[in-house]
Amino acid sequence: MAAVMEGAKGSRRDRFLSPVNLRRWQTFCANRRGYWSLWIFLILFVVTLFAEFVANDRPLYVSYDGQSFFPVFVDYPETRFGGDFETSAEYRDPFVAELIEEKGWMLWPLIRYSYDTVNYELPVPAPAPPSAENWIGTDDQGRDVLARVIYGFRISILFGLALTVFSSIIGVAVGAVQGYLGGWVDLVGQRFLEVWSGLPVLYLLIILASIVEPNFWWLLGLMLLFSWMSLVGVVRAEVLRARNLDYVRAAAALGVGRWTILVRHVLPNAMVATLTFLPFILNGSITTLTSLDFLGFGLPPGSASLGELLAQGKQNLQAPWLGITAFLVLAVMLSLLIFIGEAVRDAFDPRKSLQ
Amino acid sequence: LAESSHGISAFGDLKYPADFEHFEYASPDAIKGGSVTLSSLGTFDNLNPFILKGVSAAGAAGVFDTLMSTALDESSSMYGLVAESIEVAEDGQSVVFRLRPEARFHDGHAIDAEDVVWTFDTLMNDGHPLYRNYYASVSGAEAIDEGTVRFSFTEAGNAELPLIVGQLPVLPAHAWEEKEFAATTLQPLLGSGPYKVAKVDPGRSITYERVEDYWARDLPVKLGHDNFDTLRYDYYRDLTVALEALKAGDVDFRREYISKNWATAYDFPALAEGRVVREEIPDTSIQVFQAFLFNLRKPKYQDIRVREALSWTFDFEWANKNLFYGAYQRLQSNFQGSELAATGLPEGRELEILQPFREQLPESVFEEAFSLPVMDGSGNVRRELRQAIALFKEAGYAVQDGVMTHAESGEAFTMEMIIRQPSVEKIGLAWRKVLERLGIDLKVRVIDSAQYEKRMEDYDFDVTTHLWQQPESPGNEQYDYWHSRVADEPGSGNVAGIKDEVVDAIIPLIVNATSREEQVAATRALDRVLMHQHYVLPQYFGPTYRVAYTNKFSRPAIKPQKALGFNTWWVDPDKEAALDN
Amino acid sequence: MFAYILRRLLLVIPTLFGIMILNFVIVQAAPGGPVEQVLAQIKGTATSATARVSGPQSDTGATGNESARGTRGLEPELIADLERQFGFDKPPVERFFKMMGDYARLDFGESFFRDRSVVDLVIDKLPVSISLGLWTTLLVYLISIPLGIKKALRDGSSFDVWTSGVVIVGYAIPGFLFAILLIVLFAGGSFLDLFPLRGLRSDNFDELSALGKVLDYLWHIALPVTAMVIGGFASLTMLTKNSFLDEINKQYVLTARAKGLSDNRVLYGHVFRNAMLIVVAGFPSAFVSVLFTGSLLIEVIFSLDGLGLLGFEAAINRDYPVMFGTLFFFTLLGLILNIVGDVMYTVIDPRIDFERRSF
Amino acid sequence: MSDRTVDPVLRVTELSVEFGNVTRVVDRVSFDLYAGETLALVGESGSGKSVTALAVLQLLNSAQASYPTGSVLYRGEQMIGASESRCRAIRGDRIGMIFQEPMTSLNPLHNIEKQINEVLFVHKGLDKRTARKRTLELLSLVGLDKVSERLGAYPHELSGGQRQRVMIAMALANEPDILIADEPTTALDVTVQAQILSLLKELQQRLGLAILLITHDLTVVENVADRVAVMQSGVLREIGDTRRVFDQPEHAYTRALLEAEPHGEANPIDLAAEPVLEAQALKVWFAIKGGLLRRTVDHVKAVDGIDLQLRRGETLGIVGESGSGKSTLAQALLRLVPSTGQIRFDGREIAGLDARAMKPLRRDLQVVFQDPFGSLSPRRTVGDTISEGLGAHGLESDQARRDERVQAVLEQVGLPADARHRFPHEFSGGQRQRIAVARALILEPKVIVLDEPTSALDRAVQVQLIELLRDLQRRFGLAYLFISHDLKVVRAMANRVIVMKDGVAVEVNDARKVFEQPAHPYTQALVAAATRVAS
Ligand SMILES: Nc1ncnc2c1ncn2[C@@H]1O[C@H](COP(=O)(O)OP(=O)(O)OP(=O)(O)O)[C@@H](O)[C@H]1O
Ligand SMILES: Nc1ncnc2c1ncn2[C@@H]1O[C@H](COP(=O)(O)OP(=O)(O)OP(=O)(O)O)[C@@H](O)[C@H]1O
Ligand SMILES: [Mg+2]
Ligand SMILES: [Mg+2]
Repeated sequence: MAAVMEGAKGSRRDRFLSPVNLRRWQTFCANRRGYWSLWIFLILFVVTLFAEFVANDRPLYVSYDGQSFFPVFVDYPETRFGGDFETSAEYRDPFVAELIEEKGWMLWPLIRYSYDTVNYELPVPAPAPPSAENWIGTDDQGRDVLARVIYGFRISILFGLALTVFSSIIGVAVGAVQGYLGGWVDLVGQRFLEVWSGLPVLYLLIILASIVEPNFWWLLGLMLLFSWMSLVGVVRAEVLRARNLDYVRAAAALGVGRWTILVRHVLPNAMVATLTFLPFILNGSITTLTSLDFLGFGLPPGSASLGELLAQGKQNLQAPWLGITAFLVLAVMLSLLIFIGEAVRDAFDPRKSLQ
Repeated sequence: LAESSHGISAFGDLKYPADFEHFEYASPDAIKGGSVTLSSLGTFDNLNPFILKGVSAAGAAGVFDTLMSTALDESSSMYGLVAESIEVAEDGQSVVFRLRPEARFHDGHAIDAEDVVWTFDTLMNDGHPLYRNYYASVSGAEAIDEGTVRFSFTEAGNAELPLIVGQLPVLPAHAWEEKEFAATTLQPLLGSGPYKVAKVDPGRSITYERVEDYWARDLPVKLGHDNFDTLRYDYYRDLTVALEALKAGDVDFRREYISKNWATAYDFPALAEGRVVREEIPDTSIQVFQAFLFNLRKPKYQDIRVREALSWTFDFEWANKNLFYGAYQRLQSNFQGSELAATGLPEGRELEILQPFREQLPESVFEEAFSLPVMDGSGNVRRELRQAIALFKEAGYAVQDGVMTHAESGEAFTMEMIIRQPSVEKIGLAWRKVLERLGIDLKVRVIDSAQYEKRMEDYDFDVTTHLWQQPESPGNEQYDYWHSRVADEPGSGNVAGIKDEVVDAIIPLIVNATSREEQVAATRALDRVLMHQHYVLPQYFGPTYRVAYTNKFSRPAIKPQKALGFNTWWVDPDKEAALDN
Repeated sequence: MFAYILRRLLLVIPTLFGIMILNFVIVQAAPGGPVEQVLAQIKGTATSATARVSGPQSDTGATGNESARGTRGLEPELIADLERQFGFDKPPVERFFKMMGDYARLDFGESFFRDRSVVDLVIDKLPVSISLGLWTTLLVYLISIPLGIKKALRDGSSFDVWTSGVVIVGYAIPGFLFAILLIVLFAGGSFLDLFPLRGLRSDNFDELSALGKVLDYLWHIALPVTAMVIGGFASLTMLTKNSFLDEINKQYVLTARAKGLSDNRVLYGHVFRNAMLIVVAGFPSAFVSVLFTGSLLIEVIFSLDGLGLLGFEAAINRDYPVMFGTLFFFTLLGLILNIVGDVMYTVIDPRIDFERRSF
Repeated sequence: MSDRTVDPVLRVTELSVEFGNVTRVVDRVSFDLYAGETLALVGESGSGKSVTALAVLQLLNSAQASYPTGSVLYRGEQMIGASESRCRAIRGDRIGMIFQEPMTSLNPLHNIEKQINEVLFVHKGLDKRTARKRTLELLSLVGLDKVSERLGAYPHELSGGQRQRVMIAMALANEPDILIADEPTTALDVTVQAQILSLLKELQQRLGLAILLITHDLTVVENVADRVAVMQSGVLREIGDTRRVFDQPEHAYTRALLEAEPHGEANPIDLAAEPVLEAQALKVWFAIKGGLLRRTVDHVKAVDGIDLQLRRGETLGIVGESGSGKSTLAQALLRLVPSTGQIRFDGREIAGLDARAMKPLRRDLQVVFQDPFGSLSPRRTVGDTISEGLGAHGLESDQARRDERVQAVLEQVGLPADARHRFPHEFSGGQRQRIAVARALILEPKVIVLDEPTSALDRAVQVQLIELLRDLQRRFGLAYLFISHDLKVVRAMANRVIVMKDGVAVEVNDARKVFEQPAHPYTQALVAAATRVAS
């Protein structure tokens, strides 16, 4: 009986994490840098994911006249609180604030600015330096930099992650197939790639911008059309090499299907390169978004974006907090990702997973 | 035949008599000498500024003399330069210039009538298309004799035509015999002007040197002008870097167009030590009129109440204070900074012009001086928004579910602003924030200039920012700016698509004015109508020239009224010597 | 292999054709063409291609060069005239085949706006691009690879940590911001005025001695190249490190060590070639991209006229001949380098072939 | 021969090695090695022989391995903890090492010349020409043919035996004081083996070379070793003069080791059984590329027209000169290298089948590669590798059942069950070989091609494996294509034997006939050499 229990327990844990994966996880954790980076990154990611609750120009909760309001979720017209306008209330407006405070109270998020909230009460012309009100200052339109960074980080990371995930999947798949099959598939595929990469991205952007207002999804789609190509070459090279290795032949002799061989035996060789590139691809996606903003083909003006912050940093050398903030955000993000990437690499290195 | 004169103005009222010695704003005591470096943005690959191709070098026009020279302290007067005198035919169908016998090209060749004719023909045929447009009403030029040339016009009585002909540069026909005019060149061109090209480093810099024996050097129109021995333009690609060049002492003179830089970037050692001077010089010329422009072809903008309501939403004062360091002033007129601008209530001739149209005009034209809403700069515009909402209500709009909606059609009121200059983005976005509170979604789109041009030509836009450079002496261009007959022609200057009978009726009065007074009255009437109709929403202007320069210049006591007049400045040897120590 | 190379060379032609045709179609579809560009110029509403990059020139829309009477509407004949001038009176298909015909005769045409042949323009810009591209690529490779190897050897050590930090920070610094910073610090008038602000050589370059010329050249490219390389180390260093880590435990490395080889000899003589397949084979294309696209902002900031700027301006200004011409050059070069890259694979690793594999 | 009164050239005392601070794989091993003597290190597979050898040269990965006790003195100089530069000066110059797995031990991207030259450059500072001359000389000394042509060859273009000889040449290049030879002759046919052994002898006499010979081949030990050390589970069980150890083994393990001997006869075959694998006129030619554009200039005719037939329940032995095309033939039969000619499996023509059509057949046609290390994915655990075939053929979808089968087969080949969670590099050569066998066995195929499956196994395991194979054959009628240099093993397994030389079959006959009345001169030489070695 006890033995059965024992077995059941063992297998459940096995199912959760096989001994190998357990060892991989331990190796991952053994790389302290990577481990902590993962945590920090996750925290930042989750916090920014809920940016609306951290930085917003609407209170989280309003108690007015004995009733409860949740402005973060619902647009209440100003008239609801006895104001003039039938449009969504501007809670930062002293007039509105007074109206509400007369008959109730408001619970504000930590930062009382959203990415596009203008601080109308700046003591100096924008960009205003860091102060108690705007912790890392405002940009050149009087908007709170911290709030913009939080939202910008979110949009950048989401954009970057989406682009990286999709383009890596496509890129790795295409590179692997071409390298593995070789012959005409490779020859024609590569030519297709060359033609494809020759497309005038700038013009496509211009055309896109003339048809629709470019938004997150449009840009993601358009960038995806091209970004996947960056991994193809690397993966193809590794696969071209790895397909000649003995153990690939051995797997073939076992009767393992060619695609399974590709995935299980050949691709892991390309993994090092891929893993190394991933943080850079992610950062590259963010920079792409940045440079699009820079050239005016990016997100609609006014959107929270790190790119805009960078551009402002350049144009406002007298306001170093702009450039420094943008730089720090990028540097931190990149470092975290690279450290995580290294730890993942370690985890999958059989020779590392010993201790 | 009309009598010949040493100068010409649209209405014949010349400030300087035939025997004047020099322009008031130029000093005969100016010292010739010194070398000056200026910065220029971009690049160049061409020394011929008259053709379409290539990017011509800064200052390239200084190598050539024009028939006449513009007086910078009168509204529309020109005095003979290459031409000794000018004579407008009685019927107004032609004009005759008599050339100065002493006029010389740099190679010593005399400038003769053939050169003028050749220049005109060449510019019209091979020159930049701009000339064909500009001289569209000039039917031809002919040499009467060696020193006399006549231009004929396709229309009579247009006082502007002799003036624009007077702006014609004169090029040496003999130097062009072997060369193709329309091709770009980096070979210095032969001219007759105060400067000639000394050194070219394509795309990077160009250096001019003063022509020592310049034939016109002592002419009244040139006396005290063009004093620097060498004038060099260095090209920079980036503005920030160009500013650094001033700081590093690589550049001698710079005009600042960005208030933020003016307020924050000018605290470098050279300035503190007094080696560089930073100065604001009042700009007394007519201002570029810059305004948000609504596409009146769209029904939603045809209601004056809507347009007026929108003017209550643009918080210039806050923007000026917080975005521009308070550097700017609100434009109140199409002709800001000039007597042509309508002020107060209409009176006299202006009232007379407007009176017949009382029915078609808003009452405010006669009852109120035009003014734009002035906000307190706090960003709190509740009062103004109430006004705006009231107007929108009148116009049949109401806020539904937080969106400004037309009560009848149920259509949401949204706006899309296309802009080509990134600089406008900021105020567009600030405006957007205010409009949001009215339930109006303003989309701001920045697009490249070819696309912008295409959309403007097709009038495929909603709101944009447009600039009008109004001349000191308005004329024919007013048809193109405002007249209903061009409103639907693709690519016209009436971008807004104004179709206003009153405007249509006033424009001929301006064009055909026979005196400055009449011109001023009619123009004011036009200005007043345009402003009160809220066809456009004026933005702002900078009332000063912001300049910073090496502390080695002196300048005449009197500044030209219509320009900064840098070419009347000179390098003061004493100051320059002081710099070196 | 010979057959393979031949096949590849032959395939260059249809590939190029495909690229050109696709580009042609897309460019036709974009709103606004050269005619509009000229019109904007005539009206004085044209904004410079690099306006966004170099920052607004003015708070107001005005920059003081509006022509007083230029803003009037344009006659339709003028537009028709312009269209004729640019060849737009002919149908697109005809234009395309004419262009391809010209290209086949190695005639790349003339710029719409610049009155220079495309070839001349490209040749003009080459020194800048090659200077930046070559030095950047060289520096990056020469520093990153040894650094990456060293990091692999000392994986996990404090050396590894701080060098990672440095290269990552370098990567995260936006090149253009760094460039501006360099200018302000080392070339402006506020701090140190040690380096020139712009260009590739001094005015008096021709009068300098040979050594003087070299020094002058180095003096000029110091800042731009610094700004360009700063971000280039990270990916290559990390790639090198990780590939080495992967390879360094293999059996043949043990053999090499058993031979008594020095560490460097083991690393550079044995592991390098195995680990560096991607890095080495990627070199040509990395070079091309640095050459042609990587440096737009740096070119703008240091007022250097290179190919990146040329291509970008041509695209924004709708200077089609220059656009297609440069596109043609770049793709041709890219295609050839791709072939070189593939051949390099087989040189580096003789086991590699490109044949079909049936398992 | 050796003078044991002087100090030993190598003195190992109380040496222990641990991996990851937990597994002690070498435990307090001590031995001396004197100039001019041969010390044979024998013992069960996985007993720590190779690790000991690596420890002597300080080649174990310091991040993973540690030395809790002991010292290694080379001519009185402590090697453990010695500076890298000191170790380097000794390695390759004073102490040469032949690695156990020649197939994976050569740099795949360097040609032969470069790899051998390098040792000469580094320690002797030879110039290119002299180095080349010496390399050529070395290669012919180790019995490689067409030496000058082979200089430019890359390892993957060589057969297992050829690579092994390259390794030997490399180790001997600088005429070291000590040669550590870890299974130096496993991939060599008997004639070449004899040649190599006499070469070593000769060197020993001429230069006083001391040899630490690690091998499973007790015949060789008996013939060449002065002393024998026996290891088991990381412990040195016994050390003594060869004769003494062989005649009066002290330790029980030694006795067991010596007694184990492949014996018995091949299973009788049913002559009426239908052939499962047939080949006709099978040819594999490798192109030789030359010139700048790498055009084909000539061919290596690795397999040049072979006919063979393998019946159900039969074992077909393939013996032959190293480099004669045995492995290539095996791969061609498995359709792993492109070949011409016909191959029929189970009555079906398979020469033209594509990968998809081949797949179901592969379940019944399995292989054990000559190079077990190379044939195992380094990033996959042994368990994954072994069970992969099950997954590929959809045999055991239940995870737990699959795991059980893996454990069972591991046990059959004599490996512990927990081996399945480890990675290939954590095993000894013989263990890896057994993993490769396990991978083939788990599918219960009809035919297994075994390319040197026992070369790295100690006698006891060898016997166990052979018993296992024979047992399976008896029970399930398996057919084996058995490639080996070890004629004893062939004899114990094969019904018929093909003798290959230069890509062709010089003799095909019943096993007994081949061994007792060899017809072809090459076979005669081979058998003669084998008996000579044995006596
Ligand atoms: N890197 C490693 N990590 C963990 N264990 C290892 C490692 N290398 C070897 N071992 C273990 O050490 C033991 C001794 O290995 P070694 O290679 O010395 O055996 P061997 O005596 O040479 O056997 P064989 O005759 O099979 O080659 C084996 O049980 C093996 O599993
Ligand atoms: N890819 C290749 N390119 C060129 N020649 C090759 C290639 N593979 C093998 N050869 C040559 O083919 C011949 C046969 O090699 P094979 O591996 O079949 O020999 P073998 O009989 O298995 O020898 P061993 O007993 O040493 O393993 C050898 O001479 C080898 O050099
Ligand atoms: Mg071993
Ligand atoms: Mg073999």
